[in-house]
Order: sequence, then structure tokens, then C-alpha cells
Amino acid sequence: MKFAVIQFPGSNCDLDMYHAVKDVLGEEAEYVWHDEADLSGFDGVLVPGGFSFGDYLRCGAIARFSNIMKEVVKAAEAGKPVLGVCNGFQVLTEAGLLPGALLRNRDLKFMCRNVTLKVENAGTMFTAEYAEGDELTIPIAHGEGNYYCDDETYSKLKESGRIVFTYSGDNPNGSVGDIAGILNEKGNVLGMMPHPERAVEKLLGSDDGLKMFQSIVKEWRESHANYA
Amino acid sequence: MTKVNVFVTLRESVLDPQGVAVKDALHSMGYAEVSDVRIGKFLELTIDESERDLDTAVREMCEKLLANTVIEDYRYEIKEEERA
Amino acid sequence: MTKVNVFVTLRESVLDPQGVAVKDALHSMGYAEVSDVRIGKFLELTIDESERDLDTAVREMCEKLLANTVIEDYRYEIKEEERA
Amino acid sequence: MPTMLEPTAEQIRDEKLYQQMGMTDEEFAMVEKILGRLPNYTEIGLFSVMWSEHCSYKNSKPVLRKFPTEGPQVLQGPGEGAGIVDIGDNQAVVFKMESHNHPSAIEPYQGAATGVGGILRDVFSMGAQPIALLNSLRFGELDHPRTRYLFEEVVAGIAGYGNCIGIPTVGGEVQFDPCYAGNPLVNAMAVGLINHEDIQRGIASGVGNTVMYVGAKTGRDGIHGATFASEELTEDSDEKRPAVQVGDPFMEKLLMDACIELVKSDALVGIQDMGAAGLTSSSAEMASKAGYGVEMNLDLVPQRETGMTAYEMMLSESQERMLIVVKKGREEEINELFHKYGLDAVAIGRVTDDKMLRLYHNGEVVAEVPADALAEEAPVYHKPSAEPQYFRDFQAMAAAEPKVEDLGGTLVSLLQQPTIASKEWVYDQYDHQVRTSTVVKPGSDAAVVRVRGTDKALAMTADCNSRYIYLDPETGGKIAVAEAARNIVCSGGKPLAITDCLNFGSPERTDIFWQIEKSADGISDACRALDAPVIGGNVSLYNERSGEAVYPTPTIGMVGLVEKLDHVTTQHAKEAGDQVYLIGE
Ligand SMILES: Nc1ncnc2c1ncn2[C@@H]1O[C@H](COP(=O)(O)OP(=O)(O)O)[C@@H](O)[C@H]1O
Repeated sequence: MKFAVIQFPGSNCDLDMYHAVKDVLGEEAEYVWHDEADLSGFDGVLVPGGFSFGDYLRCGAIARFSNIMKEVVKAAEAGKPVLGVCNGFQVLTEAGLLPGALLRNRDLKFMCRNVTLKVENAGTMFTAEYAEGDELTIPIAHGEGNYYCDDETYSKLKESGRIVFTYSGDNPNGSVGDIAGILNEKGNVLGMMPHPERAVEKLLGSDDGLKMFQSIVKEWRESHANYA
Repeated sequence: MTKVNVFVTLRESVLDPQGVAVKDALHSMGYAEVSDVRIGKFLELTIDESERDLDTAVREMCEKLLANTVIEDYRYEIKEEERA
Repeated sequence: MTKVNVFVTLRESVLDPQGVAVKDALHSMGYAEVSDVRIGKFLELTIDESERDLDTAVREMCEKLLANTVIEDYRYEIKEEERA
Repeated sequence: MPTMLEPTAEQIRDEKLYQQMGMTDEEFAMVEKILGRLPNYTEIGLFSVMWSEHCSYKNSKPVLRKFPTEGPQVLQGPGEGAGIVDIGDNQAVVFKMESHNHPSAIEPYQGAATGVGGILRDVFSMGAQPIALLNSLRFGELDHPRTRYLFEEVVAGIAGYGNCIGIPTVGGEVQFDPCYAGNPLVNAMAVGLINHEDIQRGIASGVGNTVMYVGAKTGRDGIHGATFASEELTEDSDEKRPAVQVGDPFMEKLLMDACIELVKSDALVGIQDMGAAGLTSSSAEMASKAGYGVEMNLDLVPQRETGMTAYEMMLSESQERMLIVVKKGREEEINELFHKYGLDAVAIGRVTDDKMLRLYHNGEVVAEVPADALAEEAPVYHKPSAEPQYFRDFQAMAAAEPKVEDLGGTLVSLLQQPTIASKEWVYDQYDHQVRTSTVVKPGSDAAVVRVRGTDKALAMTADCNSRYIYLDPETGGKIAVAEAARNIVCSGGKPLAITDCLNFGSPERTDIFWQIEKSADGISDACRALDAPVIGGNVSLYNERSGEAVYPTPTIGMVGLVEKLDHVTTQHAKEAGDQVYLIGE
């Protein structure tokens, strides 16, 4: 399976995403610079963390106007898996691919630490390898990860199982309903604040994020086996 | 050349933790009379003459980029033109 | 109850990287006529009646907390009193 | 700031205007002799910043000569942006520590942020990929509101810059003591990795080669920053200060990535960052080091403000700028490289063979000065030193034996000391994991960062116990290096080398100069004993507020090599029932 790792000016977890997919998972990955205009050769799109355009004005606000975002939207419409982590999540909400917005952390500070995530929905293409209720140790590193949406949106997300991950125990940033990661309606676009790509090697503390990438690949293999 | 001031504020329904923190700080400095603080952005744009209708252009810029209307409101003031 | 609007802007010689980034973004979105963007803060204070002179109090709050006078300037507007 | 009418050469002499720039009468006379005429306003400005302590080390050079700087592992000792040490397999580690004390005292967020930006530029201008940041901080006691403000803002500034640019901040130290209340210390250290063939130097050689400017535009910020850093802080420091520089980590991220790509190009001749004394130091030093001259047309310098004078442009310390020299005729390809990152590389001058730094502005020559005179010929002062009375008094005292009655209570009260307590509040705000190589995170003795693609890792730490050094500078200096080495060894590494940041009070005082000399002796001895030479560092003198000097604080930054990842050890207790040993005396 071939992944595109999108690079905006100021992305800085692109390297981490690339290595997670390429070195640890053993799949194909390529960097795609923000001004390029074609993602047709890729099977999945990874929008990494960082500070695209310095996070100036609002996180993700400027990145969403990059050339490549039109292609990311197309990939999402075509049903390809699109994963946005941290700043990538912010970009996807700004672009309207996911509802809501990310506000400053409740304590107004950047925080970098491990959190415990609860798998709320193990029936998605991103979480099939987990079991519902699994608790994962995954790092966060953000200053604006406080997920906000209005009540109506929240109910809709909740009812349709689109809240994929919640913070278990302490909610680090004050997000609505302890939300850590959500899915789009179609089920192929996931945005989350915690960094699964930083949790793929025991050496660095946890490999609980690995199954997420494995889920994506497995789902892709299965669906493509049918066509073969 | 025209100066346009844009004000972007968080919507009423959205909690403003930064505003709360500033209010608390003012209280602890002795300004108990401050009952509310809301913090937003203030953008000063300098815009050269162009074909476009200024009002429409500024509204578009706000809707598309300067404010995120999921969480923010905006308003703007077009100041008198300054002729060089 | 009085509403006070405080505008905090970066001083003239101080770099405004945010403003530059927003200007560049507006250009790439086609608004070439925007020749400058400066970004500051906009604070809305709600202040209850008190013994203190309002003007002095607001000036003090700005000097001590709301603006970082090493790099920022501020100005404020006291809006008409609203009686509850 | 309206452009003022510049004083004439005669006015500068007669009204002793150079004194306001921190130059003495003798130094002015030396300049006059070098030039064979009176310097104009721009020229005296060039000399005053280049001959400031911050740029010339005129007071500290005799002390720095004491340090052992060589060893088979050293590829680049002091003198360049950062030192370089071999780690085998054609790879090397590049590191350096630098102070940003005075800027942080004035505007803590931006002062600390631009400190991080500056030290990163030192490392990537050598051609290295930065892999980690550390910091060493000193503040007054936390019960003072100003101190809390400084502490919070400094940490936020370090976090703001490091997190945004995406280099993990993996370690450091914080100490609180009343002696730092008026003059906090903010030292930042950066560590990078490089392949031997990519090592760059800041040189401007090859007649006709092109001098190019890349990065942020020049504004009136930070004019005379180096001079400001070479004076004591006083109550009116706030008035004197130049427009504060604001960091733009986004710009620096682009600049960093572009420069790392640039060093692979054979069109590049030399590269240096515009740090202290900006355009002046980078151009003069690159020319002087190469034995060439440089001429620049200041009209071509990208400017953020209108009506800037030559003096202002040359002395500006606007951040995120680099000066590069490229082979003549290759400018277009260099520009294309930067263009990809949204940056412009602008040709502003060329290399000459007459060893002069010559500046044009508005069609006129506005300065013409020998580059060596600026970069190499600053006076060197051998300051008098004298053992202070306090030291003799302490030495004469009998060592106090602490009596501990309530072991548990004493332990708890020790742990409550802010200097000893957990620093999680600090490092929680730093992204210490980005680049997914941090094997040992903050919270253990030294941080360990793996070298991707190998089984090796680098252990790194920053340490200094300034109280010990105050009590006995020589022994304290040894202790600082030894502590750093213990932290490295306990983490599984072997010490390679150190960088240091010598933070002291005014060298004009004999007692302070004595502290500087003695602690340098101690550091040198320990470095020799441990085979960990000094490969670079920084001197920050005049750390005083209204006559009160800080404790002598020569911070040690040490990097060690972990040969195999399974040697990595953390300080944490692992399992109930494990044995505890005490090793040593
Ligand atoms: N300013 C700082 N930045 C990053 N990490 C820090 C900072 N201060 C302390 N730390 C981390 O906290 C831990 C404890 O630091 P310290 O109290 O200096 O311990 P020790 O005295 O054992 O060296 C170390 O891992 C150190 O790297």
C-alpha cells in the first residue's frame, strides 16, 4: 500500500509519519509537497502534525488553501483513507472534511505527555485491529487540541459512532465529550490529536499506535483482493 | 489605499479560557470590578485600489480565511481612503 | 456596567510574522491588493461600577497586564455605560 | 524611528560619541590608527559591535586559552558556529550552547525564543541537521511575581520556538536563587548530526564569488544588541534597549530545511548565520577567515522598514537571516533551491582580494574597513584578578556537619525546594518527542537521542551547580564537568566533549575575574581527566543588576556516545525488590 505524507511549510511530524509507515510497517510512503497537484498514485493520505504556516492566524487555517488540499478532498471523496494527526486534524477541520474546530487547550499551555486513549469504535477502517474499549498509551503534543463542536454536531457524532477515540481518565485539553479523534460521515477520514505515529516502537515507550496503521493496510488489502 | 480594521471574536457559545485567565489575573491584581473579559483578534489591513468591490472582497477574506465561522464572529470597519 | 474595548498592537519596528503569513496567504488566494497586514489583540472588558476612576483603572490594567509595552502599543475605547 | 542626521567624524571624536557605543578612548585611537583617518558613523558602529565583549571576547580570551580543545575525536574546535566531534561511521555530532540573558531579562518570551533560534542557526549553518535542544535556566526565588512571570514566559518562549520548528527539547536544568532575581540566565544548547563530507565553514573566498542574503528581511530591531549584552543591566536598561527582536520559528524552519539541502550543493563556498552584530559580523568574519575581502551594496539588502541607514542595516540583529557565499554564475540554481521553501536568496555583494569590508549605499561608499581589523584585531585585555575576602573567610571556616533529626521531614522539605523538585511543569510544555528518536525523555539523568539507521545514540545533558562554584570556583568548576559526565555515564554513554556558557558578573571587578579564571582552571582539569575537550561555547559577562553580580555560573553542556542502544539506562526505579548500591567514596 502506498501512502502520501503531505508536507506543508512548517509541518514537522512528516518525518515521524514517514518512518512509521515505511520503516516500521514496511509499506510504501512518499512525501508530497503542498504545492503539488496530484495524489492519484496513492492509496492513502497522511496529513502529519507540526505547525503548518507557523500556525499563524489559526492552526491549519492557511494550510487548507494549499494546492494539495484540493487533491486531499478528492481522495476523501474517492473513499481513500485520509488520516490527519494533530496539526493534520486541525487542517482537516479547517478544510471542512471534518466537523468542529480545535481551540486552545483549557490550561492555555502546550502539553507533551503520554495519555490513555479509549477505543470507542473498533468497527472503522482505522481501528479494526483493536477491540472496543481497548486502552492505548499514545503521546500528545499540542497547544490547541481542545475539540469543539455544537451540541447538535456532538449528538450526531455520538449516535453514528463517529467518535473513535476518547481520553480515558484525565482529559488533557478540555475537549467536548473527552473527544480525542473523530471520523467523517463516510468513515474514511479520521482526525485525531494524539500521535499514533509516535507510538510504533517499544524503544520509544509504546507501540500501541501500530495497530491503527495495520488496520488501514489490512482493510486496503482486503478490499483490493476482491478486485484482483 | 484604504485601511480596514477587522475584529474577530469567539462566538458567545464558545468558552474563552484565555479571557477567563485574564479576568482572574485582573481580579488577583485587585480589579474586582472586571466582570468579564473576551479576547479576540484585531487585524489591520492596508488595501490598494483594485477593480474589486472593497466591501465584498473584505467579506470574502473574512469568511474564507480571517475568521473560522464555526467558532468565531467577525466584523470590520472600512476607514476613510488615504490618498498618497 | 461599562464595556471597554482594548486594542493591543505590535509596535512599529517589531516584526509581525503572523501578519506577513496572512498577507502571503491572501496574495496566494488572489487578493493581491492587500499590501499590508498587522495582527493584534482585541479585548472586550465588562466593568462594573466601582469607586475607582475608570479611565485610570483601564490604563493601569493595560500597562500592567493587557499589553506587553516592551513590544506592544495599546489604545482603548470606553463605550457608553449600559444600565442594567 | 525617524532617520536622524548622523554625526560627522569630527563630532564623533570631539563629543566622544563612541563612548555611548561602549568604546573607550584608547579603542577609538586604535581605530583611527588602523584606518589612518577618522572613522565615520557607520564605521565606528562596525568597530563598536565587533569589538564588544560579546563578539570579540576581548576580556575572556586569555581565560579561554586555558581550555583543552583538542583530541582525536575533535573535528572542529572553538572558532566556528559550533564544534564538531566524530562519532564513527562517517558521522559526527555538532553542538554548542549560547546565552540569551539580557534579551530575556527585558522580554522573556522573545528573548528565550530568539535564543533558541540563534543556537539552532549556529548548528545548521555548519551543515548539520539539528536533532535536539537543551536549556539551562536561572531565576530568582519563585515567591516574587516578577520572577514567576520571567520563569513562565521564558519556558513558554523556549517551547514556542522549539515546538514550532520541530526540534525536540530533551533536557536541561532550572535553578532558583535570589542572586538571579535581577538578571536571569537563559542558556540554550543545540545538538545536530552531520556526515563528514557535509561540514561547512563560514568563509568568503574566491575573488568574484557572490555574497547572498537569505531569510527574513532586515528591520530596525536589535540594533546594537551585542553591545547591550556587554553591559550591566541598570534601572534604565529598559530605556536604552533597542527594538526587541521577535522570533519567527516558521521562517527559521524553512531556512533550516533549505540550508540543509544547500550544503549538499557544490556551488556553496561558505555560510554563516547573522547572529550578534548581524550583517557586520557575518561578512567581516567570513572575509577575514578566508583571507579575502567582501563588498556589499546595502541598497540590495531586503528591508522591512523604509529609510534605513547603512549603520542601522549593518547593526540590526533581526532574526532568521543567513549570509552565504556561492560560486559566481551559480546564483540562479541557489535561488531556485530557496524558492522551493518560499524564500528568496538575494545577491548583495561579492568577494574581493583586498581584505577590505566595503559597503555601498545609495551609490556611495559608506564604509571601508579592513575585515581583519574588525574580526581579529580587537584589543585583548588581561584583567587584574584578586582572591576575594569572602573566599578566604569561607576557607577558614570549619565544615559544618548538618544534623538531621527527622529524616523523612528533611527529605520532604528538600523535595519541595523548587530547584530540586520535579521539572515536569517545564518539560511538559516542550515537545520532546518530535522526530521520534528520543529514547530517554526529560526526567532522567541525561537525555538519550538515537542516531537513526544505526544502533548508536547520543546522551546529552546541561549542568552547573553555581553555589559550589561561588564557594570554591576551581573545585566547583571540576564538579560541574564531573556532574555532567556522571549523568552521561549513568545513561549509558561515554563523554565525548563539552560546550560551555560562561555566565559571570562584570570582568572589570577583580573578584569576578578571579572567579572566571579559577572556574576555568577547574573545568580544564576535569576535561583533561575525562578526555572531554571543550569544542565551543559562549561567554556572557556583565550579568549584574545594579551592582549585584549573579553567582559564577559556567554551564556545562556535555554530549556522550552510546555505542549500543541496549546500553541505555534510566535513573528510574524499575522493580520492587531490586538491590540499591552506593558506588564511590
Ligand atoms: N529547563 C529544562 N528543560 C528541559 N528539561 C529539564 C529542564 N530542567 C530540568 N529538566 C529535566 O528534568 C530532569 C531533572 O533535572 P534536574 O533537577 O536538573 O536533575 P539532576 O539534578 O538529577 O540533573 C532532567 O531530566 C532534566 O533534563
